[in-house]
Amino acid sequence: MNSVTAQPSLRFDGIKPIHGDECTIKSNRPVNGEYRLMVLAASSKLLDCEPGQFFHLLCPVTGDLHPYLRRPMSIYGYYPDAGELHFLYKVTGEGTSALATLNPGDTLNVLGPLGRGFDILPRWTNLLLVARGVGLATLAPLALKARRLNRRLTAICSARSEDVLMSLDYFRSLDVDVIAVTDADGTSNVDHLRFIIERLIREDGIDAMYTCGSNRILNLLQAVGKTHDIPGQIALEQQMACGIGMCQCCVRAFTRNGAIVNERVCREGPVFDLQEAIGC
Amino acid sequence: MNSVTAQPSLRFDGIKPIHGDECTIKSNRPVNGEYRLMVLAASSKLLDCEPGQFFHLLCPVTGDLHPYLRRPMSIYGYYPDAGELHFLYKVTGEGTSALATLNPGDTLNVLGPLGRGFDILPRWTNLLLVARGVGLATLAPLALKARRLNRRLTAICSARSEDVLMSLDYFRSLDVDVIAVTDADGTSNVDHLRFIIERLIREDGIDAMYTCGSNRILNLLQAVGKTHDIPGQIALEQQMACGIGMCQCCVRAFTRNGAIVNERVCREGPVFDLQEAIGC
Amino acid sequence: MLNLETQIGSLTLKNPIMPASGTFSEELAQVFDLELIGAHVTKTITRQKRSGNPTPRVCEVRGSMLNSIGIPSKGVEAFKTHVIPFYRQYDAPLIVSISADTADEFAWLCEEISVPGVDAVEVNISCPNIEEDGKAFAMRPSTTEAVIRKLRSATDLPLWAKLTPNTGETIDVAKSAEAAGADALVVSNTLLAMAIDITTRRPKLGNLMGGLSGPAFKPIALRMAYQCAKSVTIPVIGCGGISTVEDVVEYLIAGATAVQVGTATFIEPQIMVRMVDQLEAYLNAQGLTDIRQLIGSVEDGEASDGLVFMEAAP
Amino acid sequence: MLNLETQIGSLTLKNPIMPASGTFSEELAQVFDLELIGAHVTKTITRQKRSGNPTPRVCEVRGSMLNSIGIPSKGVEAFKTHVIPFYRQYDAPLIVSISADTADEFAWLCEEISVPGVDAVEVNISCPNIEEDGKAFAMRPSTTEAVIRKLRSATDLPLWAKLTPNTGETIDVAKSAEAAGADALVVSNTLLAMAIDITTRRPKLGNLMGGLSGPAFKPIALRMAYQCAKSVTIPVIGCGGISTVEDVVEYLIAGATAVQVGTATFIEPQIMVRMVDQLEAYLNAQGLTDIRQLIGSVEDGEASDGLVFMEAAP
Ligand SMILES: Cc1cc2nc3c(=O)[nH]c(=O)nc-3n(C[C@H](O)[C@H](O)[C@H](O)COP(=O)(O)OP(=O)(O)OC[C@H]3O[C@@H](n4cnc5c(N)ncnc54)[C@H](O)[C@@H]3O)c2cc1C
Ligand SMILES: Cc1cc2nc3c(=O)[nH]c(=O)nc-3n(C[C@H](O)[C@H](O)[C@H](O)COP(=O)(O)OP(=O)(O)OC[C@H]3O[C@@H](n4cnc5c(N)ncnc54)[C@H](O)[C@@H]3O)c2cc1C
Ligand SMILES: Cc1cc2nc3c(=O)[nH]c(=O)nc-3n(C[C@H](O)[C@H](O)[C@H](O)COP(=O)(O)O)c2cc1C
Ligand SMILES: Cc1cc2nc3c(=O)[nH]c(=O)nc-3n(C[C@H](O)[C@H](O)[C@H](O)COP(=O)(O)O)c2cc1C
Ligand code: FES
Ligand code: FES
Repeated sequence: MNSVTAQPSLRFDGIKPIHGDECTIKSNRPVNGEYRLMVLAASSKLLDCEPGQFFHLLCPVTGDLHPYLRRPMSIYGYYPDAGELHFLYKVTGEGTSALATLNPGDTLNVLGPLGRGFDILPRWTNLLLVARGVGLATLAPLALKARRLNRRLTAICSARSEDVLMSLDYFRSLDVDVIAVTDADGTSNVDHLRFIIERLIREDGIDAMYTCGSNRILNLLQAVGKTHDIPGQIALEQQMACGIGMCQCCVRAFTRNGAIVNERVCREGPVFDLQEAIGC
Repeated sequence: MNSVTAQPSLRFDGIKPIHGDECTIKSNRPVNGEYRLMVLAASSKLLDCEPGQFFHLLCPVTGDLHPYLRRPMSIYGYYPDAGELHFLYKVTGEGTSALATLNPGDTLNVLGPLGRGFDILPRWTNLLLVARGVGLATLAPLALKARRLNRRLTAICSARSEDVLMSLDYFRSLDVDVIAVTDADGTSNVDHLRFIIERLIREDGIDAMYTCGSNRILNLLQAVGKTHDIPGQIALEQQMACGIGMCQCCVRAFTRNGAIVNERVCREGPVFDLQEAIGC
Repeated sequence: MLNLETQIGSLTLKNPIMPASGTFSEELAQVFDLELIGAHVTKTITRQKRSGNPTPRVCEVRGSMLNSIGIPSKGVEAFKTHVIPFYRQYDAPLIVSISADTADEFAWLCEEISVPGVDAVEVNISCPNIEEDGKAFAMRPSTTEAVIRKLRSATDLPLWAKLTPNTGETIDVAKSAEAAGADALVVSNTLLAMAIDITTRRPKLGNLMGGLSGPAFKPIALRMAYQCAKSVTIPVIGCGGISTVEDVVEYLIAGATAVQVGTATFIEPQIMVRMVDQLEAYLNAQGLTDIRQLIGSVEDGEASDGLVFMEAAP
Repeated sequence: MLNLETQIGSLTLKNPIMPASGTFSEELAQVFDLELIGAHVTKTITRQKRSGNPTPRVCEVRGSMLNSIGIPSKGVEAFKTHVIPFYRQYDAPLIVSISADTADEFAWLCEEISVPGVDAVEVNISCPNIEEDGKAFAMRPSTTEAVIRKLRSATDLPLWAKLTPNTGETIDVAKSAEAAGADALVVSNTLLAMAIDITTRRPKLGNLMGGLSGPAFKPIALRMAYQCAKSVTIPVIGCGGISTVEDVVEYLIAGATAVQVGTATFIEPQIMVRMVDQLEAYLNAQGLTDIRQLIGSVEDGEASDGLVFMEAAP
């Protein structure tokens, strides 16, 4: 037999291998009416992750559910010591419905870690995170890293209503200042958000802003960022096939130096410069 | 809503409806190294069967197994009183492998009963049944019916070796005279079979012969039938798509009045006149 | 009040669900009341008796099937004697599918079959035209036009032309069929494909190659149905891979006026009658009252102007 | 001693497994050692920078996918500067896929890209030829022949012509490509298809239609590969729906000299290198010593004489 190995022979500089692996499900439970948390037992090579990176999941084919392509899912938590990989997901279609059928002891084929995560530059000490819905999944590991790097983090968490607001306790346990806003309370509108953010800038100063997804929040943070000259980053989504940069299906448009450029969300992203991003 | 019903409005004469139904698996166990017995809980409408008829099974899609078409399976037993339908099957490919994964409590979609079963004409009192391998599955219910009709039945059961010989006890419990022959013993060859059959004809007389499948046995029984002018029937197999007569994929050639005619195994069969059948 | 009625030229169907030729027969009456579906479409017949292709005639491919049944036919006389009377018991219109090797024989058969009890003739022009080096009529616009003209003058019944996906000229073929007088297009027949048993190294079909049908074929046939609906004004009947009510809706949105269900009936013989029910339920759930609100409602915007005629996808 | 080596004209591949254009890139080196596969085939490039099609560029269909990536290209200069040097690190031959809207530009690009480090040029003739009302070159024998002739005189490198399944003239196109000097055929590119989101009623692809690839496409591409292998003497490289080692074996038996793996790499990025291993294991298990014992070994008997040219399957 050929001595075929799974080991990549990297001929790029400074780029890490991508691993495909079968992981065993430790648990896979609803967190609230909309979201589920899946905990996988993962080998350490999979857990050399950065906040903002994602995995590409091979959802099972079961009964009436026939997902074919993999599904991208942000890393909600990676714990090399516990050997755990966490995903927080919302059941929206065929693939995520199939994910929801997995039971402890079943296996799931994951590919990753993939993409470029969030930066925390040395001079960024006061961080602001604004997230809505499942976007929290993407931003959660950033909080852990911020704490490890001893940065101060404020998280504005937005949701439809109190009961689908997630991760607040998790954030609080990391000493994050949490500001919860909801549609139900009428506290999640752009004007109010702007008011809160402007106050934070005034009172504490903010060195960098992080967000993901929502157009409304993107537009707001771009405006605030321009006004106060605060840099930021955003994690974006796009439909994916390969997840590692081969197919070019996941491009989004960005403005850079006055021109429009297409970049691959799976490769140049999913984290991009806040000001370069274009909503959709 | 339209008052759509599953009830066929039969406009054929004397033909029964065909039912599609989800049945619950009661058990699904290996009988020996090669065969498995599956017992389904079935409603009484499904159990209005004739020996020799078959069902068309929608094998489950599971993991790596993706059977698409249904799979035809002879009725091994139908028990209206117990509400049970039995299949005896051999795992040979994708569909039967998928069947083997079913556990008690799972459901299986079955369509039937289908096709034309065996005849036992009033004047046929001494019956001979010659079967090999899984052919026994097809012939087993004939034994039960023969007994109900008070006919005398001799069964020559042939197999590779003793340990894959099935149903002997079942046949004996029905007062069938069982003659077991095996390749291992060297008792299953054509010459020896012919010897046994000729002796039966001489000693007891035989009014009709039943068999299925094997070319070797078909040729032998055709020769014996011609010599002694004994009628017979054979159950045949052919790849099927629809199972009910629409697609014409399941045809086999027969000789009738000196000409070659094509008939549908699922419809005109699976039971055919012994002398008209052509081996393959 | 929900309206499932659809109009194929002069013919009104009480709902848009009918079987595809070759995947339907009298025997299905043992499974459900045939009156419940929109129309009855019979297996293609030829003038003479024919025995069809060698077995194996079907094989499975991933999530679909290939067939090379050929056209076993008892001949037109047997059909008139035994089959037409059977369907006269029903109000649902009877569509008879016919085929022939030459245009003249085709026209002869078309005339022959234009008898009471038959409501439309579906002409299967996807089979070889022996006058044109064996190419099927529907492979080219010119041969399509020629044969449909002859067929048109052979009958006063509605004429449905069944197209083949094996051509690179779908749109031109569709336009030719319309120009020559077809009343509707059935889009489409099966796509030539192959499978080999790696153990025996033999083709899995006795006939070497056969037609792909079933779910795998849907995106291809749907594309064709869309292209045709955009290119002609006669009704397009979608056919290919339909196995759920969502598939039916997808074809209607793409522009099909009705659909034919083929292979799915082999897997689930009651599927057509269930689809009729589910289509009603779907309309209800969507707050729609008439399937005409679905037909051709695709939101293709400006893109459709140029791109309908796209022929390759690199 | 097992021999997996295969010969594509003057080029020897150490095994018959290579990627399909557009489903492979430098990034895959993060997943496995690229030296282990038979060759490297790059995404089609054009002369100029191009941005490709609108998103969404992919969608899922039952057990397969559609794509309308288009040909986003950084242009030939960027390719020569950044991509060719990367692959020079490997011994595996580099096959560069190119395309253009006109035959002359195509030939220009072909010459431009015939530089050290490039071992063969794959010409993607499945894209529109703007001089012929937008029909792709490979839709017709005449346009295929014309463009391949120009390409032939533009390079001394082996020339692989990549065919389209969207034509009704596969065999004639294959023969034209051979006659005009192609050294091998890649069979084939994706098949035009469509899917509509029934909730929004919008086409699922930004570009309205796209190409079907993946398992659903296999029986169609296999049929084409078989037809081509029977019709030409140059090697045929099978491509379409290959996702298991059994699929590889099926293509080899059908007559393919090597295969390209596309969509399967998206599902399982290590699949190609695993297939190399499994192909060895398969040969061992079958008591074979050389993949040439598989190539073209289909047991098609006499049937093949007439039926290869079958074009429709009623
Ligand atoms: C980098 C990245 C990280 C993500 N992280 C998370 C997360 O942590 N938690 C979470 O719940 N969701 C996350 N998503 C979204 C998640 O990938 C989709 O919800 C999921 O793919 C939907 O699949 P489905 O089959 O259930 O839905 P369907 O609508 O049936 O999917 C159909 C197709 O569209 C694609 N698709 C649908 N929605 C999206 C989307 N929003 N983004 C990209 N592709 C999509 C699917 O992958 C599939 O190919 C992330 C997406 C990206 C790109
Ligand atoms: C009327 C009838 C009654 C039968 N009764 C029994 C029975 O009681 N017990 C039993 O074990 N087997 C029986 N068979 C055979 C059984 O149908 C096949 O073993 C089964 O279809 C194999 O499916 P697979 O997917 O496991 O094999 P695969 O080889 O993967 O099947 C591939 C395709 O070939 C078809 N096929 C393969 N072998 C046969 C065959 N012998 N006959 C018809 N189609 C075949 C399959 O249905 C499928 O479409 C019967 C067949 C017929 C026609
Ligand atoms: C077994 C079988 C037999 C067929 N016979 C015919 C036929 O005689 N005439 C015809 O026009 N189409 C025939 N077809 C094609 C179908 O009518 C239909 O066009 C095709 O199968 C696509 O639809 P589906 O994917 O729903 O099956 C046949 C298809 C199958 C599967
Ligand atoms: C996302 C994607 C992009 C593709 N891009 C190209 C391309 O640039 N040039 C080309 O010749 N083929 C391209 N193809 C076609 C593939 O090379 C291949 O011919 C086709 O996908 C069939 O193989 P498969 O079923 O194994 O994927 C592309 C296919 C996909 C799925
Ligand atoms: S998903 Fe393939 S390049 Fe991003
Ligand atoms: S299996 Fe369809 S006619 Fe017999």
